[in-house]
Amino acid sequence: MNQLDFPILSLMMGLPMAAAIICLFLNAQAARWLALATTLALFVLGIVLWANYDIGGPQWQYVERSDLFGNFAWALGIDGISMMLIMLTVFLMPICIGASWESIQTRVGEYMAAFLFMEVLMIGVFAAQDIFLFYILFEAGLIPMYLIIGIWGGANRIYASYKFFLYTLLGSVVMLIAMLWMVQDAGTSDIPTLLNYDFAPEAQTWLWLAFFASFAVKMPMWPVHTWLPDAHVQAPTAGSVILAGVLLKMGGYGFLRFSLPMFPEASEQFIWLVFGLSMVAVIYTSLVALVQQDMKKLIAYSSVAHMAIVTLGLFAFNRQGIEGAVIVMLSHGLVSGALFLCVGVIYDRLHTREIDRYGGLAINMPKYAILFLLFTMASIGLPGTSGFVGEFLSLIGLYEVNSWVTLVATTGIILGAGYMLYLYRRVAFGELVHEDVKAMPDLSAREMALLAPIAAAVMWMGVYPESFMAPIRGDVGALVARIDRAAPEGDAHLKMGEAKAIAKDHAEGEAH
Amino acid sequence: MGIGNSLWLVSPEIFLSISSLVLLMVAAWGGDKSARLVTILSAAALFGASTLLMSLAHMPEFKGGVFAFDGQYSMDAFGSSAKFLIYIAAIVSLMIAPRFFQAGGKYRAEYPILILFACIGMGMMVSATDMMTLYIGLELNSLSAYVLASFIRTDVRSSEAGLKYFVLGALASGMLLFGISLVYGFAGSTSFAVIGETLSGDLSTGPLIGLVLVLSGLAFKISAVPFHMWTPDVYEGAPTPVSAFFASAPKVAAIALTARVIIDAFGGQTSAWQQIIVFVALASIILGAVAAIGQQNIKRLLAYSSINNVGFLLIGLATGTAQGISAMMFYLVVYVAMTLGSFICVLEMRDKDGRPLESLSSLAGLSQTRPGLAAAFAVFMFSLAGIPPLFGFWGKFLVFDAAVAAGMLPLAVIGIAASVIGAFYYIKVVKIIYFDDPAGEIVSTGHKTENILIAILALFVSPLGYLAIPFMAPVADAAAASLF
Amino acid sequence: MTEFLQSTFLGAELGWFVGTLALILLIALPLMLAVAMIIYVDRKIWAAMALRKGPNVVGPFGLLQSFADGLKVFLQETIIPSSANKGLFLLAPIITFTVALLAWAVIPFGEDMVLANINIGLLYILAISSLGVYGVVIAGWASNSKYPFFSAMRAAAQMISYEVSIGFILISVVLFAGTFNLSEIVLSQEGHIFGMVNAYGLNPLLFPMAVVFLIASMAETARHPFDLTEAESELVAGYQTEYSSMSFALFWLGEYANILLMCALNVILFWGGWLPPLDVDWIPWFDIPGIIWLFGKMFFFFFIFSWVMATVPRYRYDQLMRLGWKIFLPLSLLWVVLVSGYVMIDKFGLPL
Amino acid sequence: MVDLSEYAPILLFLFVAVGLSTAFVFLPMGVSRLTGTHNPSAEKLSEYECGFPAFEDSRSQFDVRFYLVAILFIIFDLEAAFLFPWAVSLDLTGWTGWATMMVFFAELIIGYIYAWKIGALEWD
Amino acid sequence: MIGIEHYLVVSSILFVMGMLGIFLNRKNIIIILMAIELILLAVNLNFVAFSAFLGDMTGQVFAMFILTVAAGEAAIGLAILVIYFRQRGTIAVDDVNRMKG
Repeated sequence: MNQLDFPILSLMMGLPMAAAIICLFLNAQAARWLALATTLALFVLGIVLWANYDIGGPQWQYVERSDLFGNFAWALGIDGISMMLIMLTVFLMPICIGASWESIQTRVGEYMAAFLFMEVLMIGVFAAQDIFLFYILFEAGLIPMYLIIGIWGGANRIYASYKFFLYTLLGSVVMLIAMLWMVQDAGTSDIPTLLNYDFAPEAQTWLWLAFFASFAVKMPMWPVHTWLPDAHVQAPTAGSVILAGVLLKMGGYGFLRFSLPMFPEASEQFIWLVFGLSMVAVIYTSLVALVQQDMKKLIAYSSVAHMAIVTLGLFAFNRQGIEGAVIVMLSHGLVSGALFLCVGVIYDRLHTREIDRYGGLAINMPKYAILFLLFTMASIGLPGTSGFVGEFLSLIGLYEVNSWVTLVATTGIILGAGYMLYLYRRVAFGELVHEDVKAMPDLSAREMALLAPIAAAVMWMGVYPESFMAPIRGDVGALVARIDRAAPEGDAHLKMGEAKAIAKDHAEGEAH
Repeated sequence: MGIGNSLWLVSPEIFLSISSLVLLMVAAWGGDKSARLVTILSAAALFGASTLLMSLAHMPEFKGGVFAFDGQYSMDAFGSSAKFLIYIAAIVSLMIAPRFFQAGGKYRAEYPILILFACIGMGMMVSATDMMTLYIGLELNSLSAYVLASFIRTDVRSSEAGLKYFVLGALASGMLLFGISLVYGFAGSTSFAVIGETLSGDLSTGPLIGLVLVLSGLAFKISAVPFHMWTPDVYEGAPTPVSAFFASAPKVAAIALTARVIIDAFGGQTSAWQQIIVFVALASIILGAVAAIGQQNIKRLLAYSSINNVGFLLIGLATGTAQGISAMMFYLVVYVAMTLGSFICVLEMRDKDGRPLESLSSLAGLSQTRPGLAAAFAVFMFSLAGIPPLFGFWGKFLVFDAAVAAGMLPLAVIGIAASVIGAFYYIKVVKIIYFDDPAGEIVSTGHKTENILIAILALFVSPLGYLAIPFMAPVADAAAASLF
Repeated sequence: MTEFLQSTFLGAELGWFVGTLALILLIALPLMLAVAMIIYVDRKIWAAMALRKGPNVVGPFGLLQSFADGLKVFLQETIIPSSANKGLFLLAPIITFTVALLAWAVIPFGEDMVLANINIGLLYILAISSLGVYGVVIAGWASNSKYPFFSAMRAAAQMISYEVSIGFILISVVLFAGTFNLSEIVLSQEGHIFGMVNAYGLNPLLFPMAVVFLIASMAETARHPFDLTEAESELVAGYQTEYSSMSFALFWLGEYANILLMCALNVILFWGGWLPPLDVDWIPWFDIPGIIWLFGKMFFFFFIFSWVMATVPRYRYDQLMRLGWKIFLPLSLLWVVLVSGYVMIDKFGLPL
Repeated sequence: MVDLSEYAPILLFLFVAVGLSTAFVFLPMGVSRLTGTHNPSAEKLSEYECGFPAFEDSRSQFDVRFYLVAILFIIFDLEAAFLFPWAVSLDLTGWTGWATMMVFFAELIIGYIYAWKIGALEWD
Repeated sequence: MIGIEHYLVVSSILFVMGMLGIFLNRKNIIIILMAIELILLAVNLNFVAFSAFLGDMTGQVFAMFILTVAAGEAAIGLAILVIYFRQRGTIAVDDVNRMKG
């Protein structure tokens, strides 16, 4: 079956599912503990998964499959990219549960159930090897997220939940039709098979657009990003974390898993669209972020900008770009999650997200200020943090394709530095003017326990990215090989240097 | 096929007829006191008929489908499965009735008997292979339905619902009949098979008008746009168990009947009917979704929801392929479960005096006062919206899969895009239940029968329903195959 | 006559037209005459039973009394109540009388003595006599007055109640005769009983139906004892209250024409029509023309009608409805089963 | 098509009958004008009541049982309509036809019994 | 000679009259019931005419069924109308609006 001889992926989905159902019937405290225990167990399982992942082994590992009926199978399996995103999920989930420990006081059981159910779906999305299974899990996320935003969200939660729900639904139903057509055409719903199936170029155009409609909303790309700030602002902290940390990655994952390898020609054909939208997103949302008064909104807009970098990197059609994009996804998952947690920390104390209400936090909350600074820097892309690795690689890759786009994107990064530092200055520096802010205690042990692991991960990814790059290298190689025939001719005309001895490892790595 | 054999083939209907007549006598002698007994016996009769039906359907000599009464009646997998579904829906409608009517006054024994009559009619409808059988079955069902709609004689809304249903239903019958008369005149027969053979090639005006009128009449019965206008009023005005019944069993029968007419009688005229069905399907989906948005009454909302769902069902039919019909049958099962579940949830909406509540606003905050009911309601709503992983999605999935397979991409795309509009009002209900502050109007505790039914239906509609696919899919396929 | 005229200078179509018209008038005019006379007879019979003299002033024995009455109403003023619906008000007597006349189109007065020998004559009679309800209801409605309205409702309910039973009774007869054609029904009675008696009415199976039919036909024509529609003590003059002049007379004429028709039907369906009572040659029955037999039998039945009127007290309305719905209807339903069963056994033997 | 010529005299009869009755209704109206008996007055033209003006709308609501009778009549009369063709075609249909109609009859009678039991036939 | 098309024209006119009677009538529900009967009449005319034209009895049998059902329909319609009238005290078409659709 797989290297562990038991269906670990199914287990990883079944465990939280069972826990979610049990949570519904538990009292608040028991539900919290059960949720925490489950997510931690899943994290352990994730580590097992990673530890046993055979780098350089077959592309699809931990494969399990049972045909259920007709054109639909319970098929799971992961490659490196999926594994990293699953790791991200299981890593963030205990933190989310921890973040909600005190801030959620109503209907705790249902809340925990919704989160655990989300976890099932997120793991499932990344592990699904059947296109319809993927769709079902992809779409199903709407229900718990809708409830999380709507029940436990802020004042304007209903509008936000509607917007979130309908935007994402509209995007994805069109994709369903495309999937139906693809399965009809290819005769299989098996993703690995479809990955190597060549659709007619004319059909690809439509299919690509249909998938784009879904993933662009999920990603979110400008101009269909507007649900995101609303959703983020209104969602509870943990909801924001999971939304920014994992759900947005589904869009990127979709591009990576479907759009690019399945429709390479169409991807090339629409490269202008992606680049155009992404450029607008980088500049526009950065500018918008600059003028935000609401911290969550600011971070939400920064997410849009970062995700634009991801799309740019993905559609560079080369190894650096794609690897960079994956790393940005992982990094953003950690960093933006952490930033939302940081917001949540002070929100829990003052119950406002308005930036002007704060100031001078560095004085009375030094630990918080340090961690917040670290994540701010990571978000900006300071070398030594995870953000740098990803953005740098993406831009390198992009530069090979189009230097002008790269120029714009880089400008966006500078703007990003601008708004993040501006945010940090206003929150952490300056005088302590407000009395209530003065009274705010520093991070509690629980909050420390939430933020510290993320900080460690961010640093790790920044300092030694190879740990994260190694599992995905082979898969990116396969992807690049697949889309190579459609790769656009770049304007950079890079000249290949002489291969040095040290590059030999890489060459071997690519061979598998 | 001799008459004895024919009688054997329609034994479920005969059994139901005899039971209903006997029960009518019981009701006549026992009066209203016997209402409960008659209800139980009626349910038992329906159960017996289902058993009979199943045993008949599994007899090897009837496997491939056989005709009875010189081709007026067909005993095949299609009819049997539709009938089975109808009986189940009817049993549920019977189970939920006594409590509702007793709360509002008196429960009368005629209710279960009328349901039985309607079931006999529906059984004839789905098995009809002749315009005459079709008409008689349809009318038997309709006439019972008119009375059911106005069953609460002292309620002005109920009587108005009955009146509207009657007037428009009779009009629909008239149109259907006029169409049938033209088709009969030009094809020279009322048998589906003969009509199918005769009406081939380009249609002249006469039979074309006939075809259009037949389809219009049937569209009325399935409440598809543009002949849907009676649905909201009737569903709102009729007693809730009756609305639940209307939304489930007769809809199954009418859809199945439409499918059979289209495939068997007009199978050679794909170009003629297909565009009509496509238009009707899309119009139903869109209007059912748009018009529901402003509704404040939950029963009206569900009525529009049923219009919307009919649109999806018709997409399956519009393909004209076995796959499409199979998908349609499958969807029907899921639809019946969802809609019955929703209506039973509506039944649970009562204030402290036991009076039924129907406004959406009274649902506010239900999740805090009745979490179980709220969860079930949410499951039904999400499922009706077709959000995976709930079972409602699978129905839509199959239908659209069939449409794509038949090469009807634009239909599929428009239809599925319009389903998002529908999702808007479904999630509005969920919003009211979960996000709004409790209105505190619904204070009743659940009733055991209703709770059990809701639980069963909710479980069926939940992702657990997927486990039933391996059992249902072959049945749906067999049903579809027996039409071709 | 038609054939003769067709052979003359008139040609086929005109000849047919003139001939048929003549036949129609030959039915309609004597009918009106007969009605006039039968009213006189009616009054005479009641008078005799009440030991009175009855009309005896106008003409010899008062024979011209009806004509004097006719002339009087003809010269009267036609009063149309101001609140009435004028058009309908005038239409009602027209309908009543037209329908009363029209039913006679298929009555066989003798062998081949029938205006329209249609194959569903009985059905035609049933249909036409049903239309009579319209005249009554319209009259009651259009008068826009309380008593006529109540009367019309009663009359309508009464007529349709008994029509149901009559329908089933007719089926019993038709089961025996195997046809709807009135002439054939009459002919099929020839020698029905032991090859001798020309009457269904004496068949033990049909005799009860003959009785029921006689009573039902009284109720159907709102004759005493079923004349609830014009129960003077309750409803003044019933639906005719507001009528005057010839409009009033038309109802009267129509009513008596219907009574005669019912007599004719009784005779035709159960008592051998124009056939002599016994199908035997040793009495010179057959030398007497059929039409005389028919009229004689009809007169006999009319006498029964009159007799009943003079002797039987009026029913209450609930008794009337009970008789119709709870006695006659189940009885006639049962009889259809019995008769059809008997006929089947007779034709096919027992089903085994 | 079916030969309907036997019905032509009936049609002609209809015209004659309508003509006769119309004449009977309208002729006296003319005659009364000629003879001068036509002399309407408000009292004469008012509807009949026992010597006083009517209190209420003459077309007042009346007993629902009249409707019930009408409905029952429709049902039973139409059932009779089925019997007519059956009665003359027993030769062709044989025992099967007879039995079928008896089944129909049984249902009709059950309906009748039901109507009786629930009091639809009661008048007082 | 009168052919099948004449019957068809007449029945179509009746049918359209019935339809118009239902849709244009704003006065009285009884008129709607009558319009429905008119439609059924048109249908029956069609059936009988076709039946005679085709020499096939099915049409006439069908007409019989329609008659019966129409009777049942009229009965039920009247009953419902009576119920309705007792509740509302009116049978004007425009007043059938307790529920706005």
